[in-house]
Amino acid sequence: MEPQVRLELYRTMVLIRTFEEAIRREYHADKKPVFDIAAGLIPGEMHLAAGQEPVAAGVCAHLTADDAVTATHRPHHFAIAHGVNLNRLAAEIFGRVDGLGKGRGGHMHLFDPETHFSCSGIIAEGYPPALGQALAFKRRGTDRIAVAVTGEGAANQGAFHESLNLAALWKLPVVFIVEDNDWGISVPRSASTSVPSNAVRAAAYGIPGERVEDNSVEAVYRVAGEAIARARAGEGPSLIEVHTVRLWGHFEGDAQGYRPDLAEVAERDPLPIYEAELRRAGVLDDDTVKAIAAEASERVEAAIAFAKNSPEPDPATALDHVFA
Amino acid sequence: MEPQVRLELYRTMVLIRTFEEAIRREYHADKKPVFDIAAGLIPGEMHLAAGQEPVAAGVCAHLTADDAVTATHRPHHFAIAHGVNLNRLAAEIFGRVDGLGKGRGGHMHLFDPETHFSCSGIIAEGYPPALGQALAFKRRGTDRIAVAVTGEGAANQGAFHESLNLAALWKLPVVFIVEDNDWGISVPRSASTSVPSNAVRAAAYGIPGERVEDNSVEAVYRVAGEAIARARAGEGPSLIEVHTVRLWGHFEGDAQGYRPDLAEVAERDPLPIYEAELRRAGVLDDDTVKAIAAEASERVEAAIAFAKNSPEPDPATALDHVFA
Amino acid sequence: MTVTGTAAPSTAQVQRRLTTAKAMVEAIALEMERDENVIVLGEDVGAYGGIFSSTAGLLERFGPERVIDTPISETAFIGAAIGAAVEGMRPIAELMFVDFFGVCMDQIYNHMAKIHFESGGNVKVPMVLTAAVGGGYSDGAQHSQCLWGTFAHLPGMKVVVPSTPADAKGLMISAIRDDNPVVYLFHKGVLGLPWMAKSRRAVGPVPEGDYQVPIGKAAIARPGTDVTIVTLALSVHHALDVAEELAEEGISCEVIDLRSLVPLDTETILESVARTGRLLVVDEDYLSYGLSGEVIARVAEHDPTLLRAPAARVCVPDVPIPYARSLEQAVLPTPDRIRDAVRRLVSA
Amino acid sequence: MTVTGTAAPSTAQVQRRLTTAKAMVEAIALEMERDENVIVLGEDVGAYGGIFSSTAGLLERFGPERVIDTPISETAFIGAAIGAAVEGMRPIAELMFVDFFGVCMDQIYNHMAKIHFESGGNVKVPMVLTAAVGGGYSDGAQHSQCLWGTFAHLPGMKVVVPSTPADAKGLMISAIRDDNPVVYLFHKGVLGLPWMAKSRRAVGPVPEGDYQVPIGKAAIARPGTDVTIVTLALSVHHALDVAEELAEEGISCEVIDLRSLVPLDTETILESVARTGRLLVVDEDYLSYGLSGEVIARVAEHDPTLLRAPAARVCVPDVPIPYARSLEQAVLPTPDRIRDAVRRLVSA
Ligand SMILES: Cc1ncc(C[n+]2csc(CCOP(=O)(O)OP(=O)(O)O)c2C)c(N)n1
Ligand SMILES: Cc1ncc(C[n+]2csc(CCOP(=O)(O)OP(=O)(O)O)c2C)c(N)n1
Ligand SMILES: [Mg+2]
Ligand SMILES: [Mg+2]
Repeated sequence: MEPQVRLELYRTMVLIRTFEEAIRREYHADKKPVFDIAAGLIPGEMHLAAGQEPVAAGVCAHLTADDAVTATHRPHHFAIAHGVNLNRLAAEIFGRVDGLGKGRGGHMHLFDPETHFSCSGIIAEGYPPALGQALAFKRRGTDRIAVAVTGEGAANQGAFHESLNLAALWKLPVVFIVEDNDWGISVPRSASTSVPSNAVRAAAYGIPGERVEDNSVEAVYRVAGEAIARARAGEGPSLIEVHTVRLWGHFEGDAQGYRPDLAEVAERDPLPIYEAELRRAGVLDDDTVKAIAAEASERVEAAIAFAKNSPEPDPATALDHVFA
Repeated sequence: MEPQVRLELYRTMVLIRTFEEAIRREYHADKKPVFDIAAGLIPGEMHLAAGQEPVAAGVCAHLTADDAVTATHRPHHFAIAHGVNLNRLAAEIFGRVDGLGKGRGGHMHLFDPETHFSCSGIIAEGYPPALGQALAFKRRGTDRIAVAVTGEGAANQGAFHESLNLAALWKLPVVFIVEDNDWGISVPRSASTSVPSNAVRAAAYGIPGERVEDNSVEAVYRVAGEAIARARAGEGPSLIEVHTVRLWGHFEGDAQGYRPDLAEVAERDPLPIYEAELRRAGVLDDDTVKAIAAEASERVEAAIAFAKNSPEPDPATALDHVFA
Repeated sequence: MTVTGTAAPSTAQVQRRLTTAKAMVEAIALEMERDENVIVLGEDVGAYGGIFSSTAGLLERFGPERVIDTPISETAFIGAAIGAAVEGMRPIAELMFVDFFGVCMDQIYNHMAKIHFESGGNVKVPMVLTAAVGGGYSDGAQHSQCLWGTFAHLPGMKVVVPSTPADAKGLMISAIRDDNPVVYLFHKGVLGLPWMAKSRRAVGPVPEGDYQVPIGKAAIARPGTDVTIVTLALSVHHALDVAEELAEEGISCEVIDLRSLVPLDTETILESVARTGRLLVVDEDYLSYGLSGEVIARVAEHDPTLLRAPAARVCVPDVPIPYARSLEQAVLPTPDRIRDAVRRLVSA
Repeated sequence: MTVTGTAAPSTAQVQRRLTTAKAMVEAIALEMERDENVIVLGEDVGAYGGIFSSTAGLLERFGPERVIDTPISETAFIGAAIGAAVEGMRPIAELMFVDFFGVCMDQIYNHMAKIHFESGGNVKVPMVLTAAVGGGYSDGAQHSQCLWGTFAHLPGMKVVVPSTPADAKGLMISAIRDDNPVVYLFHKGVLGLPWMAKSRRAVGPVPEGDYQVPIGKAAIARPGTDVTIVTLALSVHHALDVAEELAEEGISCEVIDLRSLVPLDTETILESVARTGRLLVVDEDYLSYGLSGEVIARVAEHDPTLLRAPAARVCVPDVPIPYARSLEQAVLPTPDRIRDAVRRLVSA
């Protein structure tokens, strides 16, 4: 693989991780000594994607801002990889007027018309709107595509099935991504899913299905590349499941008492693994690693500062934007 | 196959057809000269199952009244094959106090605790309750099972997917039946379903899936027999799709202008086909055919008479039975 | 009837009479001609033309790329309509019976209705969700409901319910052109279907061409002085029938056809009740926690002294719609029940 | 608090204090011990003990056969609960947030709530559907709703909403023993969770053992003479706080905790308003077409002259719940808004 591409993938992953770490820091900063979900500059539930960077980086490397991405309750990694403006993303997470949704949406409800990015806090319900985006792209004769993301837990929701069938039937340019991080909150995959791989479910719709087993960003990049090329060529949808890892809790504050795999989780962190791989391949050295980290940190801290400096919404505007 | 079993299958099919013809006659009797859906002794939508007798007869031959069956908006053939009391079934269709639901339910909402029979007018939504019946049977250590029925159109509804996954995961004693009659109202299978056989969808849940292609009651009997034995033995659910035929309209009054296969439909009527087969095999002759027809006719006309003689519900009781 | 727009002749001069169903279809066809972003999708909207003739002839005219039969996957295709609307199309998605909302309500109320708000106004969802409502022909507890109260309770979607052919057309054009999601509920009993007993008002004058009925404005279907009957859909016809009858007894009923639940035209209601001093709400939806309560509350929170008699309602009394005709007729807001309620009100 | 049943000590003599969440769990555990047909199923009800601690410790005590983690398949597992109930079990199915009702409402309202009726009373569906409701902690438009009005509008299910630990226990026992489907909605803000700011009333006296709070009976949480505040869930606590404050100013508020929406205790409301002449409904659900309208309508259809001032309501003003704290607090029925409304009412 081109060193440039590999570097880009790494850079995206670092940017995501840096962002998630910063949000984590800010989220907990003012919830001490007693955790109160409603307190602090960032209140509410917070689902972070540390560990799952390879999925977003590998998939979105093939997209432009004209393509659509619909993500889940755990959306930051896809938002960042797809190029959503970092400042406005951060500002929305802080609930400020310069946020993507002017503070109305919050971290589970991010909408960016510029990059056709959206997400939903309702399990699997981000899939169906992606169908319509793809339908619009197709009707207009473009080669734009839609990427729709869920977790492995979500793949047992009715919307998953309906969406795959409809996309296959109408040959829509959609690529369905399942992020299998082994857990749906506290429920292990074995207690939610009757088959070891969601890739086999593609057969139920006559579309290609692939499972990437090792959370490798390059494997994701390759498999997603094929699926996206198919979609752009008018050959219809594909399903890709990536076995990834949730390094942290389901949401911040989750003690993960239910999780027997907690001890081994750190070893599965894809960032040091990929970094080591790229060092071995001579794509990365100390300087580039530092430079990339520094650049990521600078961008993220600027975004956090932007967010903090943005005004809180005026309560007098609380009823705005219900109707256009 | 045992002649006695073959005769029984034929007898059930004849009884169903006789019933459906009688209902059809009664339904239209007082809607002349102008069809008015609200008029007559039997008002409302009426979905009849002529042509689909082999599915119900073949499956239910393996059941006792302790097993559960949940059927669809087109429920009569399964109700009859499962042994629901014919008089009370007819009375419910006429909306009378001696009906299964004392006239409250009507033809799409038939509930018979004696045979654990139920149905629903909402597509695919009869599947989930069957899971719970099976769960209850399993928890109590019995070998009772639940049969859940939908059409091929319904197999694209979310509830289908969720139900199969849950049943497979929990190894519930359920047999899922899909009646593929090529049509979901006016929408052909090719416009609703992305795969040629729903049997392949069983792979998405790691359970056995079979398709019976020829609407043969004996093939259904065999395949269902295996699936039901598996379920009773605690080996979990199966999925069976039967390619059957809808001889009449989706509902009564449906002119079927959308239907190019209308001319060939009569040839696919399973009753004369099976009758001829059994005659060739020496299981049926003129006398038995006549006797079976006469018996069916007698039972059905008695049921219709019972229904007509049963009182209409007193409007003063309209608010009864909302709560137990 | 209030009509606005380029060609808005009053129906008084209009000779042409259409059924409500045909008027609806005419509106969709006009808009499909005007704007290629308008598409129709749903079950049996193509060759069948809609189970209730709500899309009859559109496939023939606009082809299968724009009039799209879907699988029985309401979550998927309503969701698809949302996504297409987000990308600038103007889909009309048909939920065959409103009773099926339970299989797809998340897309409707958590997505269609909320995306605009959550996006801080940056994303628009210009779509129409149509559905057939209503009972009276023994279709049982799962195919006879109105449920408009359920939609109107949840923020972010407009909700309109026509009762006449002219309104059906004008509201449909308004709904399609609205930049917001509009839930458009049509009562089977006002459509003028050939296979259902027709109300004589299911066929009526419909202006040609392109006009809008504004969303959020009630119509005074019949002016009167003794009692205000606030209602909608088929019940408007029943109320008018009763009003005609009672006029002979010297009771003068004002009949308000709401036409829109969201926004609700509170002003027209208050103005009328201020004149009549008596309020009856007739609603084919369930009685409690719905439209009838809301209308009465709007009056009582404005000025309870407007009510010279206790407010009254004739609704479906919190019971699933029974199948048997005798029972169903006992729970529906029939002319008999409306007449009795008006008589009780004026003698209170 | 009204308690009935074998062991029904008044809370006055009760020393033991529990959080609402613990009181709920205690009720479930007692019933699971008494009746092996009681099972619990839902997402994260097992090892996690319920995201809102609604099932904490049950897995450890009763094992995975009776406390069952499900896939994220609400239609399937709520449907399974229905089928199990039909066969004589008494399942408690948890919908994690009420906001998710849209993915499974068909099972709830077209099946759970209607089967008994459609069967002419021959089939019973004795189950409890629990769900967390409520906002106030910036969880956004899809995780902060109350939506009790949506359930209460649709016939065939009882709907209860406790506000105190003792009621949470007694209502749960009643719900489990009821032969009808009961929707049991618990507000996150009254649970006494360790990770959320606690209302001081989220911990309270809870009688030991087995007692029932009757479904359909409101409680007079605080007697008063000037204004009747009808409310439920967390808003009861806010109303009580405001009532305490305003008492110092000489304004005497009667606070009615509805506890049950279906059936609704109309009598208690009417009796109170007859005494006070002023009605304020405080509801964390959306304003229009919901609970607040219904309560006001019940008064106005009984006797509008009871209202010496226009009825008032403090609700979520038909807007999706915003994320940002400043906006969310502006739309929730906060003590500030309640206080203002009471003051306006008494000076009207
Ligand atoms: C319809 C619905 N049911 C339940 C939830 C609550 N919930 C939020 S995240 C989650 C687990 C999701 O698991 P998975 O799909 O594997 O995604 P992950 O969190 O692992 O990224 C659940 C159950 C929800 N948001 N929507
Ligand atoms: C959720 C839902 N959507 C739509 C309908 C309307 N409807 C009733 S029957 C039917 C077609 C069903 O087709 P299929 O499942 O193949 O069964 P068949 O009628 O062929 O027996 C449709 C769309 C419904 N009852 N429920
Ligand atoms: Mg997961
Ligand atoms: Mg079919």
